[in-house]
Amino acid sequence: MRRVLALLGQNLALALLALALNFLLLRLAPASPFAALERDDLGTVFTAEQRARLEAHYGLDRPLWAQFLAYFGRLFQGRLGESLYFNQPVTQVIAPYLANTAILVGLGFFPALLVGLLLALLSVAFHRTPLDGGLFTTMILLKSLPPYFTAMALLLLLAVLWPLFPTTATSLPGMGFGENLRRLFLPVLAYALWEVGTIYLVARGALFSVLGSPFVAYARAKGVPESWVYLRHVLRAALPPLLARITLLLAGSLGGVFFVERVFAYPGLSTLALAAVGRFDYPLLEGVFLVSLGAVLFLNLLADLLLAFLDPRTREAA
Amino acid sequence: MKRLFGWLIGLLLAGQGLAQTYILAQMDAGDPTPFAPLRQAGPHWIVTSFVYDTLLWRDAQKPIPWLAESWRWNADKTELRLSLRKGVRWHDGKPFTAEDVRFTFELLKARPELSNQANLVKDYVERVETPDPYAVVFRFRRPVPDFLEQVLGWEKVVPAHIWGKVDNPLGYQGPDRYVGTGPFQVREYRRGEYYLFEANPDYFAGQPRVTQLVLREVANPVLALRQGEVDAASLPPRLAKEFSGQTGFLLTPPQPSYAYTKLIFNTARTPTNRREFRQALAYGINRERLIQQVLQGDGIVASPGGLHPESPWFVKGLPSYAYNPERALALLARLGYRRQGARLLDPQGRETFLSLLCRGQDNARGCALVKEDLEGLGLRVELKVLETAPMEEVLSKGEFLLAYYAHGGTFNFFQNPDFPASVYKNPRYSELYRVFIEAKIPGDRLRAAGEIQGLLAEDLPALPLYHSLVQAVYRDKAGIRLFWTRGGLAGRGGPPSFYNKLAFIEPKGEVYRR
Amino acid sequence: MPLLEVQKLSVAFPKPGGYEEVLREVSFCLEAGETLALIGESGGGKSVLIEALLRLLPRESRVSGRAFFQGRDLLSMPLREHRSLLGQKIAWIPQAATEALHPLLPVGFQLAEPLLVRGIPRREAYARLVGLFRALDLPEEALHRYPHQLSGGMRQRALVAGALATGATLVLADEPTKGVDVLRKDQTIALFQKSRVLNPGMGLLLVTHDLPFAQALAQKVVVLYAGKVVEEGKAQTFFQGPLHPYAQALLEALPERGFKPLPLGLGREGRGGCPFFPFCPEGSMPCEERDPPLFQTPKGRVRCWRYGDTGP
Amino acid sequence: MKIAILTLLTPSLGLLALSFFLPYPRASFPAYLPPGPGHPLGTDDAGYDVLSLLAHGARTTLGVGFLAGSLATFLGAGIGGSAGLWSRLEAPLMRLTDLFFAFPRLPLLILMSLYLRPDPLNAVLVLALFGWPDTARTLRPLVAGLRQAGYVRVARSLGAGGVYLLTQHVLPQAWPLVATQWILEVRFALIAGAGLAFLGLTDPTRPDWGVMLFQAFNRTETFLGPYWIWTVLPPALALASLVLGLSLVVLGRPRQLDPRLGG
Repeated sequence: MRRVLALLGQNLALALLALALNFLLLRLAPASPFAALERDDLGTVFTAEQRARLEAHYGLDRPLWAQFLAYFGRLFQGRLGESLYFNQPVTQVIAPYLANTAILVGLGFFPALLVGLLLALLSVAFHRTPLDGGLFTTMILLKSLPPYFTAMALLLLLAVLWPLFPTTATSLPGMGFGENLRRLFLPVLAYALWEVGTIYLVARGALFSVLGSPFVAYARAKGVPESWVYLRHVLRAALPPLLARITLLLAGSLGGVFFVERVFAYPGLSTLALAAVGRFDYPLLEGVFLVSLGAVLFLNLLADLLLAFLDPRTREAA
Repeated sequence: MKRLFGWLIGLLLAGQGLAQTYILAQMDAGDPTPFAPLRQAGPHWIVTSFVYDTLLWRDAQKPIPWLAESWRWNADKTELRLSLRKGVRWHDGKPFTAEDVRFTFELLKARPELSNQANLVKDYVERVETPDPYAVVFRFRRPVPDFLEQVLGWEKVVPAHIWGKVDNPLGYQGPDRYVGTGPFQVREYRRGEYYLFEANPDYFAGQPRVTQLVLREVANPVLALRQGEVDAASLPPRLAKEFSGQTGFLLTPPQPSYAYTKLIFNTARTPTNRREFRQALAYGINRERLIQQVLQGDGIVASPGGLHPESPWFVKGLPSYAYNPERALALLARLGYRRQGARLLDPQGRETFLSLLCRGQDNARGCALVKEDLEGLGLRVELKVLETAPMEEVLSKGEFLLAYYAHGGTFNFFQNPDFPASVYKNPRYSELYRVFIEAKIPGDRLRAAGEIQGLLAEDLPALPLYHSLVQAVYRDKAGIRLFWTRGGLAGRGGPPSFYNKLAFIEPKGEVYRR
Repeated sequence: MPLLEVQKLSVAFPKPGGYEEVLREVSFCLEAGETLALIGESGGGKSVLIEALLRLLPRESRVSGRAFFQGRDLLSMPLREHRSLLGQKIAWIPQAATEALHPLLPVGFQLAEPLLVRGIPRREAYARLVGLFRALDLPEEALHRYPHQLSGGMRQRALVAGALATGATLVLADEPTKGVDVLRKDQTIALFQKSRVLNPGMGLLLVTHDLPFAQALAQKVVVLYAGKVVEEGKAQTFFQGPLHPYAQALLEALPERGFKPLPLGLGREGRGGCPFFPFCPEGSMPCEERDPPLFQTPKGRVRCWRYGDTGP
Repeated sequence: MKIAILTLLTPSLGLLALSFFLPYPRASFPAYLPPGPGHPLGTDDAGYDVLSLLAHGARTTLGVGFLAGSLATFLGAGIGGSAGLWSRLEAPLMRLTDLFFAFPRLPLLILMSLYLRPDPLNAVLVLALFGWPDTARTLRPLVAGLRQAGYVRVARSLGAGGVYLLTQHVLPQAWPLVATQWILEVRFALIAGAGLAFLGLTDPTRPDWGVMLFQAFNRTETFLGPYWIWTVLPPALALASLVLGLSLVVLGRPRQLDPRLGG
C-alpha cells in the first residue's frame, strides 16, 4: 500500500498546485475580468453603478487575496461560484456539456480500444505479411491527416452528399433511442477514427516487444495453439504497460475530442470552454479547467494504479 | 391546474394531427429567466420574448399596445398613466394585475443591475402607484419622452407573487422562475441543445398556432433546413436563393440587419487624432469591394452618421466617403505626408506605421481587406486579431490606433454620451446627445439627431462600414408567416429578428390584427 | 526403430550478404529409454538443433535434412500435426529457466497448460503436478505462486516437473546446468536421475557443455564442433578415451585434469579442411585441405584423418 | 520506400519553391472561381487565389512546423539528456516532464490564447511547449543506459566532466535517436500547428494551411456546393502528404517498424 499512498500524495500535491494556478492564471490575464461586464451583447454600455453592483454580486469588488480565499472556501464545499454570463452556478452550467463530452468519449474511445487492440494483435500475429504492412500504413495515414479533416470528410460524405445521418449533432425533444444514436454516430466515428490509430500503434509496439520473449517460445513448445499463445501469453504480458499508456492517451484525448466538437458544433466541454473564453466568463473557465484537470489527474492515477496492480511482481510492493 | 389543462389541450390537438412542432434555428442563450443583464440584448431577448410580455410590443411597422391597453401623459410629461389589459393570466394561473407592474419597476429601481435599461428607471422614475388593480401611474423626476418605447417596450413584466419572495433575483434557481404571461411556457431547457416551449392555450392576444415551439442551435442552417432539422432560419440572400420557389418553403424579402461593422479611430493618438487623416483613410477604404469579397454582395454600405437607414431619425445627404484614393492622398498631402515610390512618408520623413486590431476570427477576412486598401495608399499596416474580452480591454484603455469592430445592431446612438470607445471626447457631441434624449417635442429630437449625424459624419470618430443583408427561410406550416420587425423586437430597437411572437399566434378579437 | 533419428540436419541463418551455416548435416539416433548427451562449446549451435526439432526457428532461417520421430519426419509434417505432438509426445526443458516462465501467470497453470490443451480437467492436471512436485521436493503451494516468488532452483525443478507431467516420450533438455553453481550441480544430476526413474521409457536429449554432468547421466555421446558431428559413441568408452583431438582437449580442459585453456572453434567453418586443424597437435597434410568424413571405428564414429584408411 | 517518401515530400517543397514566384495573395478575384485558366486551383470564398495562398502558406506552415520541431527536440534532448546523465536531476526533471505530459492540452491552449497574441512566433512557442516532453521521455532511458555503460564510467573515473561526457560520448551515441525524434517532433508540430488555427491561435491574415482549412470550414457555403473540392482538399492533402512523408522517413530508419510512432 505504500506505493499507492505515495502516488495519492503526489497527485494531491499536483492537484493543489494546479488549483492555485487555475485561479491566478485567469485573474492575472491581460483581458480585464470586467470586460464582460462593460457591455451587453448589443453593445449597450452599463453605467458605472450597474457595473459596480454586478461586481459586488459576483464578489469581484474585493481584493484579490480575499477572492482567493473565497475561491478555495467554495471549492471545499464543492461549489465553483457563479458564471458571469449565465448567472447560474458553474456546476449547473458545466454538467450537461461534461455529460455530452463523456458520452462522446465513452462511445468513441472504448470501441476504438477494442478495434485498435484487435488490429494490433492481427498485425503481430501476421507480421511479415502484407496484412501487417497494410494495416500499419493505413494507421499511419490516418494519423497523418489533420484530425478535423477526417471529421469534415465524414460530415461531407455521410451527411451532405449522401444524407444518411443528420448534420446537427444536438438532440431534439422526444428523440427516441435510435434517433439519438443516429445523431451521435458521425461525431463518435470521427473521434474513434482519430483514437484507433494511436491505440493501434501503441499496442502494436507493446506486443512486438513481448513477442521475442522466451516464454512465448516455451508456450509454443507446450503445444499451445497459436491463437492461445497470442491472446493468453503475448497479450497478457503486454497488457499492464499497455493499459497504463492507453489511460494516459485517454487523458490526452481531450485534444482530439475538441476538433470533433468544433466540426460538428457538438455541445461538449471544449465548445463551452471556447465560448467562455470569448466572453471571458472566468468563473466558468475555472470550472472547465478544474473538470478537465480532475479528469486528467484521475486518469493519471488510474494509469499508475493499473500498472501496479495488473503486474503481480509489483503488486505486493504497491 | 393550468399546466394540466394546457397539457390536455396538447393531447387533444395531437390526436387530431393539429398538434404541431415548429423548430426555429436560434443560438443558445442560457437559462430563459427574465433577468439576464449580460445576455439580454441578443439571442436571450428573442428566446424570452415568447415566454414573457412587455407593456408595449411592436408589429411589422410600429409599437402597439400590449399588456398596457392605453396610456396618457400629463402636460409636462412628468406623469404617465397606463390602463392594463384585463383577463390576462400568468402561466401558473394567477391573474395579471397592476401590482405586478408596480413590483417589476420598483424592483428595477432598487436593483438597476438586473437590466441595462434599469438605470433609466432608477434615474428618472420617482414613484410607481397603482390607483386600481388595472391602472398604473409612473411619476418622473425629469421628463423622459421616449420612456414608453425605450423602457416600457423593453422591460419584461414579472409575477410579483413569485419574485416578491426572492431576495436576490440575479441567479435565482427556483423552479418557478420561468412563469410569465407569454404565448408559450418553458417546458424544458437542455443547455447547449434546445429550448422546448409549450403553447399557452388561453394567451390573451390569440391562440398559438403550434402546440410545441423548439429553438435549437445548428452548425449549418442551410443543411439543417434542407434535411428538415429546423423549420426556420435567417440566411444571407446568396444562401437563401436555393429555397425560393421550392414547394413548402417561404422566404421574407432581404433586409439589412441592424448588426453592423465599423472601423474605430483612436481620436486621442497621433496620427488618427487629426480629422483630415481619418477622412483620408475613409476615402482610402473601398467599402463596396469589402461587401463584394466578404459578403459576396449581400450587404449595403453603412452611413457615416452611425445610424441604420431604417431608424426613424436617419438623415440623408451626409458625405458618403465613396472610395477615392486620389482624394485620400490629396488630403494626406495637405497634412504634409509625401508619397515616395510605394511608401507614404509622414511629415518627419519617416514611414507611417498603423496598427489595426481585429475583433474575433470571423472578422479576419474584412480586416485583411482593409489592410490591403490602406497599404494601397502606401501605409504600413500591422494587423492583430483579438478575442472579444481582450479587445474590450484594449478599447477601454485606448491602447489602439485602428479597431475593426462588429457587434449587434442598435437603432439609436450609444446610450452613453461618449461615442464608441471612451476615448472620443467631444463636448458638442455630449451636449447634442443630452438634447436628443430629453427633447420633449419630436421635432427637436429629429433635429438633434440630424445634427449628431452630421457631426459624426464630419468628425468621423469611427467609419461605419456595412450592414449585412439577411433573409428568413421557413417552412409553410400551421399558417405561420414570418416578418421583419422594423426597428428591432423591443421598443428601443432591440435585437433584429424575424421571430416576432405575433407570427406564431392566431390573432383574437381586436388586440392585434395582421 | 530408434525413438528419434536425425539425418543430415543443417540450419543456416541469413546475414547481410548470404547465409551463415550453424549446423552442417548433423546425424544421430536416440533410442527409447536412452539418454544422449550432445556436447560442444556454448553457442556452437546445440540449442539451435533443439529449436529446429521444435520448429521454433525464425521463418527466414534455412533448415534442411530430416528428423524422424517414431517413424515420422518432424520437419516436413504439417505444422498443425507437429504442434499436436508438442507438449504431448515431445517436451522441452528450456535453457533460461527464469525467463521461460511467463511473469504474470501462476506457475501451476503454465505447467498444466499442455494437459489442459489436451482436454484433461484442471483438477486432474493439478493432481498430477502435485505428485511430481512432491517427488522433486517442491512445496505444493509453489503451484499457485508466480515465477518471481520462486528461487532459481525451484523454477528449474518446476520446468522439469512440467516436462515429466506431459508423459512425453522424448524430452529435450537445453543446458540444464547453465548458471547452476557447483554446489547445486549434483542436485540437478539427482533431479534427472529421479526423472529417469519416474519416466523410464523416455528418450532424453541433453544439450550441455558440462562434461561431468553428461558423464553422470548419458549412455551415448555426440560431440559437435563448428556445426559438425566430430565424434559419436558409447559414453563409457568416450569418457575413458575420446578419439577426436577436440574431444580430448575438451576433457583435458576440465579442472580435475589441469584446466588447460581450450581454443574456440567458432568462425573457422568457411575455410574447408578440418576446422580443428590449427589447434590439432597431430595436424598433418590432409587435415589442412580436406575436411575428413566420419570414419566408423570399433569405439564409435570420428571425423579425423587419423582414423582414416591410413589407420591409427 | 524511398520513392514513396520523395513523392510525398515533393508537393510541399514544390509549393515552398513556387512561393518565390507567385505574388503575395490578395483578395482581388471573384469568389469561388472553379479551377481553370489563370487559377489552377480556383479562388476561395474571399477571392484569394488558392494556389498562391497554398504556396505562401507553405512558408508559414513549414517554418512554424520545423522551427517548433527543432525547439522541442532541443528542449527535450537537453532536459532528457541531463535527467539521464545526472542522477540528482533525474527525479525533478522527470516529474516536470510528467506534469507537462499530463497537463490537459485544452486549458493550456486557451490560456495561451488569452496571454499570447496570435502570431507565428507564439505558435512556435506553444507547439514546442507541447512537444518536448515526448523527446525527453524517449531520450532519458537511453542516456541513463549509456551512463551505466562501462566505457562511460571509465571515462568518468579518468576525470571527464559531465559536459564532456555529454558532448563526446552521449550525444554521438544518441544522434540517430535524436534525428528520429526531431522528425517526430516536426511531424507533431505540423499537425498540432494546423490545429491551432482551428482554435484561432494563429494570425488569420497570414497565409497558412491550417488557416485555409479553418476559413473554409467557417464558411457555410463550403459544403453546399462543390467549393470544398478546391478550398478544403488542397491544404489538407498538402499537409497530409508532408506529414505522411515524414512518418515514412522515420519508418525507414530502424529496420523493424518503429513502435514509437504511436505518439
